Amino acid sequence: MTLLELEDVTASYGPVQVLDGVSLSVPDNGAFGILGANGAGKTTTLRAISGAVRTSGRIVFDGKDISGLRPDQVAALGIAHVPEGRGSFGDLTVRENLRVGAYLRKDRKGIDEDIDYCLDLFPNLQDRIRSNASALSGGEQQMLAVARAIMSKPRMLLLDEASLGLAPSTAKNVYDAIRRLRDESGIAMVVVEQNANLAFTVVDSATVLETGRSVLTGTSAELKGMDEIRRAYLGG
Amino acid sequence: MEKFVQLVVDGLSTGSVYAALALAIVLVHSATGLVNFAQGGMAVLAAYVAWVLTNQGVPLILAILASIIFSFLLGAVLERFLMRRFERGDPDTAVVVTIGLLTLITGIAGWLWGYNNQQFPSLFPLDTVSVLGVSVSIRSLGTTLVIVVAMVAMQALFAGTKLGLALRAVAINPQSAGYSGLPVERLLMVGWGLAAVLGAVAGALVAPQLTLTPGMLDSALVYALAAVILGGLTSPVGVVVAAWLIGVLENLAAVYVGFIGFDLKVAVPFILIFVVLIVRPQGLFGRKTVVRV
Amino acid sequence: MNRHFGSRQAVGIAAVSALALTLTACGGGRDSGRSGDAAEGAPSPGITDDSVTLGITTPLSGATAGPGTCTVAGVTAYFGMKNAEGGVEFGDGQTRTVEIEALDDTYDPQQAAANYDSLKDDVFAMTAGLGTPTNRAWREAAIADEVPQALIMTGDPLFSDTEESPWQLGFVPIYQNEGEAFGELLASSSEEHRVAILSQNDDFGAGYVEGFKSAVEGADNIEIVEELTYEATDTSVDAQITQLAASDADVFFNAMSVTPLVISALQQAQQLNWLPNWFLPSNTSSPGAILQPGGADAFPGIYSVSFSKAPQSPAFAEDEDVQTYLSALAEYGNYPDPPAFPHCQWSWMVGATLEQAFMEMEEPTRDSFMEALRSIEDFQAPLMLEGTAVTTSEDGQPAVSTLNVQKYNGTGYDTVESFE
Amino acid sequence: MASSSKTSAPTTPAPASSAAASSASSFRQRPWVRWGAPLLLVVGLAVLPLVMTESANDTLARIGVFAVAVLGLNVVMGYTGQVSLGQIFFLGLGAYVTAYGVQSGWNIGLVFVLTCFIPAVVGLLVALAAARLGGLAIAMVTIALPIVGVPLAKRLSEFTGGSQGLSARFVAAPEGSGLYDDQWQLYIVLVIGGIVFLLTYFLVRGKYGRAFAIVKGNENVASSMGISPYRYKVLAFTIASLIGGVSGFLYMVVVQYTSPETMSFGHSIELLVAMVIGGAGSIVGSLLGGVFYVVVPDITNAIDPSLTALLQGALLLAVLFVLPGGLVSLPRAVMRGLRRSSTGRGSAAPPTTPSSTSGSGTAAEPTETERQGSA
Repeated sequence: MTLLELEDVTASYGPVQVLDGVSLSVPDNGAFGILGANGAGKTTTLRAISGAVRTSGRIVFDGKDISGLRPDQVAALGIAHVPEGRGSFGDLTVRENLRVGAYLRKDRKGIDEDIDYCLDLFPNLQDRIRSNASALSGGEQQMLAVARAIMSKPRMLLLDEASLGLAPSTAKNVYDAIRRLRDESGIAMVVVEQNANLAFTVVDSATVLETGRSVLTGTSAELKGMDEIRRAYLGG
Repeated sequence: MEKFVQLVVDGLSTGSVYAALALAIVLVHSATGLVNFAQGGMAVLAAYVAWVLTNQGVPLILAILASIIFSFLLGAVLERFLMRRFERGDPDTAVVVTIGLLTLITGIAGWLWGYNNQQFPSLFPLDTVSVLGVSVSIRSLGTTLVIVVAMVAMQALFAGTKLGLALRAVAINPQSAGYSGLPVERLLMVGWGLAAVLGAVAGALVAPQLTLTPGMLDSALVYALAAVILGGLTSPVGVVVAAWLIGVLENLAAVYVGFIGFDLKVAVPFILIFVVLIVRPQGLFGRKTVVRV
Repeated sequence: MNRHFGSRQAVGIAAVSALALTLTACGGGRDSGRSGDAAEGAPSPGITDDSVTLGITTPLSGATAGPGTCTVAGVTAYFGMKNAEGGVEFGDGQTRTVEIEALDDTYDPQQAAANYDSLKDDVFAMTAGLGTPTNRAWREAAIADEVPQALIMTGDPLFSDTEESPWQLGFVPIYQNEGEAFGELLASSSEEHRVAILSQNDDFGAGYVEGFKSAVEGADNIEIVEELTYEATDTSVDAQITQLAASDADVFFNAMSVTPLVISALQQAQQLNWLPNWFLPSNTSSPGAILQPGGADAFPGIYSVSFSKAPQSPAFAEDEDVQTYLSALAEYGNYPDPPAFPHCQWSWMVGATLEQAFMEMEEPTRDSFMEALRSIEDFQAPLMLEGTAVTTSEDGQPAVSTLNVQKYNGTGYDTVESFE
Repeated sequence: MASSSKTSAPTTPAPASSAAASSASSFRQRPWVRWGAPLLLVVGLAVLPLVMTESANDTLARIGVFAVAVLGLNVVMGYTGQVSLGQIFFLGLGAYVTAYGVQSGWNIGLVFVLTCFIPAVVGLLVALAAARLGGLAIAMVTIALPIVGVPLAKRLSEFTGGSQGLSARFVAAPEGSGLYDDQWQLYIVLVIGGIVFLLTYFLVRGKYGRAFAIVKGNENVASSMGISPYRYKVLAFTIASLIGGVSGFLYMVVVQYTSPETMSFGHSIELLVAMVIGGAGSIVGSLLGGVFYVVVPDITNAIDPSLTALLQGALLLAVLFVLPGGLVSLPRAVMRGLRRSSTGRGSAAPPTTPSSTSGSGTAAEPTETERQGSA
């Protein structure tokens, strides 16, 4: 079942065209990867889905055309965006960050349960629950960003470069937790990741972007098998 | 000794005037990340609205309520149609825009109501209570009380409510707030509206004492800003305490420190800011924070 | 970056050239710009056979806009009324209407000088502007250009010194005179008095105090027990009042020019139960705007000096002068409510005094005007109190130098001869 | 910037406008234009005072005074990123030093050196303390300068003439020059102001300017590059104070009178406004800021003197609403408008600079289109 579908989506910043007709479809379970070099338009694709950039073309989520909606309207439909750079609320505590993530929900009890779930998923956050987010390490902030997204009980998670700027072992921890989340929660995921090796630890299928177009789509196994993919993105 | 205590009481009363304006500045800063120089001008405009209504025979309390509603709308409209264009840009430009807004609002008030001094009726009687030889006016007590209530309400809003949390989140990182489903634009309008409401209350409180003129709050603005910085930008309790501290220390320094005297007492808040911020860069009560002018 | 700068440079050049062109284009002839070489007897700028234009630079916005607006409103209303009656008959036989060109200087000396520069070629004389620094900023230029700076609103004695200021004349009494008048009254009292002084920290406050002290110097019954200052920008003078109250003086000489501060000073003194006799300057003693809201009834005596009728005072409610004045102010001066500042009345009197000079001047020249202006004797201008008059022939004194000391009677003022 | 590598827009710009743009840029690069244009400017400025009216000369001279003051502010604020609300104090200080020196009969050269030196030293001392603070705190400490400066000037009435101020008319045109005073004054302003502008131009384009920019961008980065933010902030502030002092000298040349009102705090705010309106961090912007500072009150006075505040506020908002980058960004905005209309693609991105402070993100792509979906 397809949950999200992009059809010939274009986007530009001022005069610069960043997306030049991206089409892809994301299934309603598991994780879908977007791979590509720096500047290929991966982040912009996620921002297009979230309504953070103006686009043309069609973006259909759960049978509804969502192009032209504001980010908060998109979020209200069940798409949670973990932005590149983590988007922490630096002056708020970890707990307050999580409560902001749950802004759209009214079920107090459920929120408390989900905070506990997040702290179980990311035990590092447990000790820092009263700290300001700005005092966290990069890895902890990334975990907080994912946790904040989960707090909205989304149907789909957009994950942007979760490993950026992290030490390899920290990055692996983060992806381990993401994999656990994928298996336990049933939330569909779109994973943007420059480190394709890491990406392939969670995604089932993926598309490759080049200069704003999707040039190749396939399952993880298929893609990993292709020479050019290996050469370009897998360091071998 | 009696004089000393009286000077402290006088200082608290003056400090409350600064605090009233400072609270509104802190509110809009907490909710949008901006320092709004026009806050005082908006408060004056609200006071004129109330004054016009009382002249039409509307009871004072209703007139003030009407000016509060007017202010909320004014704040929201200004955010939506003026400030929004600058919120993402260079913070210096945004501050200059609020300065321009202050000039414009003062000019509008002068145009509509002239620069004549107008008497604004007081909410509180002009009586005095005497405690242990120290006289305190009911008006100062009432003003102080309202300010403490406003301070507590604001502290509660930001610390304890979902709306307060959302306002702060939007001020810190609007993009991320949008991704979390917060209606960013509406919250920014609400933030400006609430700050304007607080400003309207401040205007109604201090107008009887300062008499209503278009520039009524201009000289209080600098003190209010000083209190905001000293108290730590994010803390309502902090700025009120800072405003009182400024009022009291100014008086004591003028009377008891010979070379300062009444002409240079205006230096006191700035010396205080300097000393405090060297020791505690985040201000008296502030949490360490990323400052966006 | 390089290219960027290139384009900015180009903008700069373009901007400067455009500006230059505009300035050159709108400037008019060179000769008119450099003054002082007009032929004898030829009309001065700003005057024709049927009209004369006067210039004012005064604060119309900013902190002193209140009194500043009044300085324009009064004289504009006066000549508005005269123009409606057909104009003023000048000494040369022509009847002219009088136009006012007022500019806002926001109490900034630099802007005042600029305003003067832009007005001087178009106006016959400058008049009525408020402020010591703003008038001083272009005093020397006016002397060099031989442009009258007549009947201005400052009590700075410099403007009344004919030697130093040949083209100037102040209108309101110099500050020293006001302080002195009250000092003399107090010194003649039969009782001992302890005096507390609060003054504005500038030439206004200092002038009052200087005049007061010179009058009580050598009087055995007067002791000055405490003396403090405040800044015109202060939001409160409560602390000063508290300290002065502690001196337990029975006379309070309060040289203050800021309306709200006078009101709150009156209130604070009552709260402290300090009830001395007060002295207030002429510009902050309005019964309706200051004394009633300040609750002045509580004090044994509020003294002030004045030469003009107070329009809010019930004593003058039926006064013909006052009624003419208030209706002209509303009709021609764009000032609908009774003003809280006496500057509106003063400016009205400036209009009447100018009219006197116009009626006497025999040639349409600035020289002739100054001559006529300096030879007015004992002119009872409208709104003037009995016993005061405009006399311009006395060197070292402004147009008004006679003052009545008055005492507040709960609604208005009565002239007093002795301190009771 | 994620997408700098691909610029091939689907619709090519209209050939006419692109040809015009490229010919314009090559025109600018020709050597005789590069040298000729500034030369023309110098010649123009040399002739201008002779042909203009007295009031035009006065206006231009006052523009020069405040353009220099705004330039000083730009050094510390526009280029180094430190909010200073005290610039008018240094103008006032320079004016007082000049007036006092002239009244005491000192040599005018010595007076000029002192008007540079004294404000610079005062600025240095203030900066040594203030530069330890950051952000708004530095704004509050600098705002104290004019606020305390006014009563201080009144207290030191021996030197300042108290609230009645000091007059000094010392710049009469030399005998035999055939010049009027206003022409002579304008020449002094043009020469001194021109030198200050030129020196500042070289300063901000050189090694120090780069260091200022790095300190402005990110103090941590600066430290890691071995650039002491503290030292460069102090330097920038001192230079700004010195330039402020020079503008005070020019103020006395043109206005010939100073009083405590000269340095009242409102004017400091107006200088800040002028800097932003002209264009922060721009030499030409400083000039345009000076124009704004001087010309706008004259214009609003000409329209309706009783509505000056209203008109000035409205004008300020209108300019920034159209040109958030200040007047200096006008040609860029016009070019963008032309390009947009010629390509016909309607992405109406507001011309704001991306915020450097929006949260903790290291956004890889511009954020300026953030809220467009609903705009």
